[in-house]
Amino acid sequence: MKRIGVFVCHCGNNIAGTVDVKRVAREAREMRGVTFALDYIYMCSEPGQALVREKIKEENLDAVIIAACSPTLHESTFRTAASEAGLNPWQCEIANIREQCSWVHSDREKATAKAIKIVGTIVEKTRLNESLEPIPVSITRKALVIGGGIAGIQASLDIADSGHKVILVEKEPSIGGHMAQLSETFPTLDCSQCILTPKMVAVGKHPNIELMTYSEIEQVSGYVGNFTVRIKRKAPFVDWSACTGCGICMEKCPSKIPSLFDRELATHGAIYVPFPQAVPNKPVIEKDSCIYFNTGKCRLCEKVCEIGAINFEQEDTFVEEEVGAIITATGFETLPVNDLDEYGAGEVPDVIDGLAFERLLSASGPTVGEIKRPSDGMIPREIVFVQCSGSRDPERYKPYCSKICCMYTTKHALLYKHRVQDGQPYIFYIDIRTGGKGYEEFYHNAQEEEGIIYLRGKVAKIFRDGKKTIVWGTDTLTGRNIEIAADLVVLATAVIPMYSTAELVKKLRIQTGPNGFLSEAHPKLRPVESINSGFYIAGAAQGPKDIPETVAQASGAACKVISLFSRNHLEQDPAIAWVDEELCGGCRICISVCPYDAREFDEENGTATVNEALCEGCGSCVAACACGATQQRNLSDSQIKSMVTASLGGE
Amino acid sequence: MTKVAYYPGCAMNDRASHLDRSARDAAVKLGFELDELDKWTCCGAVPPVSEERVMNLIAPSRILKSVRDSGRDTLITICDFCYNTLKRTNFSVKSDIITRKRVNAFLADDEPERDYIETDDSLWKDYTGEVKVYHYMEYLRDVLGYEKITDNLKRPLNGLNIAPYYGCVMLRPLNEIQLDNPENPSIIENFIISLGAEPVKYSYRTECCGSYLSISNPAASTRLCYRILTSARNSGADAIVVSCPLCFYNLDSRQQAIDEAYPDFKALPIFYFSQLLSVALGVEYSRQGFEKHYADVSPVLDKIGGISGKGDAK
Amino acid sequence: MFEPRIVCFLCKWCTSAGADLAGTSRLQYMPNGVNIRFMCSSRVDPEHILWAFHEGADGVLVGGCHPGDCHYKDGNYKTQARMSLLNRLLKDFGIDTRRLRLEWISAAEGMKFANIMNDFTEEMRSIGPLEISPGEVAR
Amino acid sequence: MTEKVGLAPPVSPPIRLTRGSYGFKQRVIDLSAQSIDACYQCGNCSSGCPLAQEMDILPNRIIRLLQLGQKDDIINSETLWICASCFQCTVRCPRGIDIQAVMDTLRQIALEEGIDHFGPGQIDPEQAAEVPQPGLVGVYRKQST
Repeated sequence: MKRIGVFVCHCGNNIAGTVDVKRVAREAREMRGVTFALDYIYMCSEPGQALVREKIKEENLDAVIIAACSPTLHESTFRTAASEAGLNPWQCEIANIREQCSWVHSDREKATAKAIKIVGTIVEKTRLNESLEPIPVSITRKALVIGGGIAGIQASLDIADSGHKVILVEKEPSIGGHMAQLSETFPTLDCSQCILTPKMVAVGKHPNIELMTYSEIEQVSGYVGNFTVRIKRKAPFVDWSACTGCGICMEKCPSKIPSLFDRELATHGAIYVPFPQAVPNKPVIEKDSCIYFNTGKCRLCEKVCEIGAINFEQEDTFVEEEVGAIITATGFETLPVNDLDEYGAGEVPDVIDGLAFERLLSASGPTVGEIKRPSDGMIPREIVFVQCSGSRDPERYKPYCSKICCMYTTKHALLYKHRVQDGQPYIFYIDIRTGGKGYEEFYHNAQEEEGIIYLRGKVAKIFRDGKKTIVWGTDTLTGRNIEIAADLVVLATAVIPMYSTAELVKKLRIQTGPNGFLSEAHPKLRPVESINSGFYIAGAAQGPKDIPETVAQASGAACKVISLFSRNHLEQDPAIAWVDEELCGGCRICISVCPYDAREFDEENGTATVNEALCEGCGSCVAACACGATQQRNLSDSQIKSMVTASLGGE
Repeated sequence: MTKVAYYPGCAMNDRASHLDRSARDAAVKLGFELDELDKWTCCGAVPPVSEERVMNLIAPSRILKSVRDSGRDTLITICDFCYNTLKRTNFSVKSDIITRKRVNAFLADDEPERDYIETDDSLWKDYTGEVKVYHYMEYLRDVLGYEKITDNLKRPLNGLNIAPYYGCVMLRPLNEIQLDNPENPSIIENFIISLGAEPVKYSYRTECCGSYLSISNPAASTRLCYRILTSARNSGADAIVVSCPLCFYNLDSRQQAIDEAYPDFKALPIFYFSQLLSVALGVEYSRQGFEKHYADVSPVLDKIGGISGKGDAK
Repeated sequence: MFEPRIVCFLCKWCTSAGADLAGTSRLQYMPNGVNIRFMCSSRVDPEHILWAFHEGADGVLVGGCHPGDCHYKDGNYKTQARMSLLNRLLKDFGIDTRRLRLEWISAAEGMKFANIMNDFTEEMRSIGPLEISPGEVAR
Repeated sequence: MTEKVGLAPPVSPPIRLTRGSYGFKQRVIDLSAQSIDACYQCGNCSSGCPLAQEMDILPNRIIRLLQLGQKDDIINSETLWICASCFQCTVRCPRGIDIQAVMDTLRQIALEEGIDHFGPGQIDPEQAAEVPQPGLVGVYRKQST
């Protein structure tokens, strides 16, 4: 008979405040197989862990149960402690009496009774637990980075600099992301392109980085250390290996399509590079807008290209790559102005979003840095900025704070004031949030020295009146409504995940939160990892973020990947399926349900087998097995049945 | 005996003559003499704060200049308003060169024989803020030393619980006044200790008494004084000590109006700090002008010992 | 008041994480259910559920990831198919099919988990205890 | 008799902001030498003001109205005459604004505009004989032309 020890944690008052921990320990002592039980104030503390190690030896325990917080928090802590005392780690189990008991109930009697049942359930599981050894798995030391904005660029460079290979996949024709669109960056006002382009060039030239722009992830399979990725390389209809980037094709193209890079404030041809500093600096033909593809006539670009790099026959190609880790850095978009009905629904030409205003400010933008409004090119004298346009509005738009708007709106107003000195900027805000180094000082300066009028209140309605755009707002600080006849209105629209993220996470099988941003494994302690091992996250894809934070997170994710690659091999959880050949009738139902092709058939024996390297331990085949031949290690049917019995309060 | 230049200010001749007299008496007991300026005018009472009002700096500057011209560098004043005005004026003249030039241009008009524009006149010397302005209590603390008071006590105020009241302009604004921490001062507390009495801690010692609103909006002043007096009394004070004539007026005379407005109000004696000082140093009660007080001071005097109201030291 | 006994089979990735979130958010719900954590809802064998009723459970909750979000590609679809078949069997046994609930609760839906536990408990209270002879459910 | 709808003057009309709204504000800045725009409306001046409960517009809101150039609201406010110039707000302002200097400037402008709050005739003669001179000088310098 196994000798089991039960350790009940008080977690200060977190558990002991609601659950009578002494009674739990007392009752646990009476359970089948339990030979020892105690309670202690903080099991996870070093003295608490030492207590576990000490009692394993003193009481000659074969298995231990820690009744404490969720196993996602401290299972590995206690398994390490148990193995230090000579136990097999799979002889250590966690009973979750905090998140799923003490924190969610307030009736002490009932919570204690439930905690006893929870412990009993785990005791039943532990009684029948086997000692297991982790399954070693090799690692492919090559990383995939998805998204070529500043997050993807930084992560790729950090991994590549450590000597590992990186594949950087970007769906647009150039890397650079939104940062390439920005004029100057808060709070230092250094020019965005000046600090970004050297990094873009470094990515293009790095011997360890394979850059795949105009490409998308098609499919991902495998597991940490051993992923197989299928990548679609969209046809640019230009032979990039031949193209010199001279640009004559773009000059001659008769099509005019709105430039997404310039937020539709300018146009470019159907053959284009998104912006002059693009990496790689090679054009693509947008099939939908190309006259030739639509009418069968034109081919002007082909005629002017002296090298003959244009190739209308090109087709999308697919490549398969083996990688060991994947960083998702797909970044953000902003809520379309069209979605904001009360702000003109995109129909008032002089209501634009923050990124469009960045393009107006940018020296390389459509107005060469002169601030001219879209409707008639007039330089606006009265300009209104509206923060929280779609943010912090759980009823109608997005519930969260978009975090960067307070700062970039201040920057916008300040840069506007520098260029239009007799102009008057107004900023409507709900709160000003300036958490960041030098941010509060930047805001103070703008407010105090630059003559920007801050108005505390949400704008109710924006509409056109002749050449003016009327803004109806309020100022709660005076208790009076405010009406401004503006020449231009800039909306700080909510930051949302890049549209392609939703599709991508399904292929990656990683989690997102309710707003579509990538979920981190732990909001505080594991901010750059997905809960699924081998997947890492960086930048605004995880939530609204400014540049310094994005870069820090990208470097953090890169560091996690490098740390993974520095290991000799990985260990896979051995709690997977196995087959009792005596019982197997060879019906092969298990093979049909396995999502990983881990179930195979041994023709010689006429029985099903398990490929241990492929099995992920979901247990689907175990439930499907009609004769009970397939079982899951440490979660067998008999274990589950006694757990069910215990969960209902015993026999 | 050391003579120190003394600017009494306009209230000292009549309405706050008891403040003036007790301060002079105490000084003598402590070995110095308040040497009243030969000629002085009103300082203006409220310091000018708007840029355009340089005019209002002239009177206090003239007073300060006369001290300097008499070859002295120290000026004592007692009234908090005078102190605030003189000190802030001195600060402006000292720290702001434009103000200094403008003020001196006006001062020069006092001496018609001199054409200020032709600056070769060697007799003329701009006033540049050379004089150091002391509050009487500040002089006791920083120049004389409170221990000198303790050493000379004839009638220690043992067993008395005194609540210090700072009011507004004695401490504020900090940059210009630099007398003490405006939120948590200690100068009056330590003064009380030096007399052998116990300072009372209460929450309203730096809250405004209403100042000149006492004239234009007496009801507001009544409310403010009520909460100051009640807080001090509830904290165990036998009396409140002040240094400003207007504070004294508001806290003392206003008790009649407070009594009518607030049924639960109980009177509390108010003293000028100099009265307690001179009493402790052995000056007769009869010289203290207690008859000018509205609130009866005899319970306090009884505690010190001696005949209530008019008793003298043994 | 009748206190129903409920067994909850929760997948580790979504529903159990959602239950943890209910805890970290300090949401309060009725303590009638005890959770058993599986890697995937597709580990739940209909037999486990029948066993639970046999052992005295008044209700059984099976919680998995939302369709399309399964950590193991399509485990939750298998679970759904198995549960609908089981529902037919329950009717044959004379067990009210409301006693078996299949719910998709993501790791972000702590509130949903708490609401379902309250709702399910109330429903079981209104139906009353499961009265069934052991022989009927025996395999 | 029924009243015609819509003829009453608006009680709380919207403030229509334009670039021309700030002349008054600039004058106050010039006279007081205070950085009005530095105020971020924390409200500390009002929370500690001993006379706040007598005021029709709290001190922080005076500054706010000033930021938006709302002269009429300000100079017609009772607040200017209720303020006792105790400097509590000045000492506590986290942005270093000498609010007292602003108040004095506003009083000065109001007096210029002929809003004479407290003339010599208004004093109670009995009180005039008693009150110390700083009070008399103070009230006339702050509150009358």
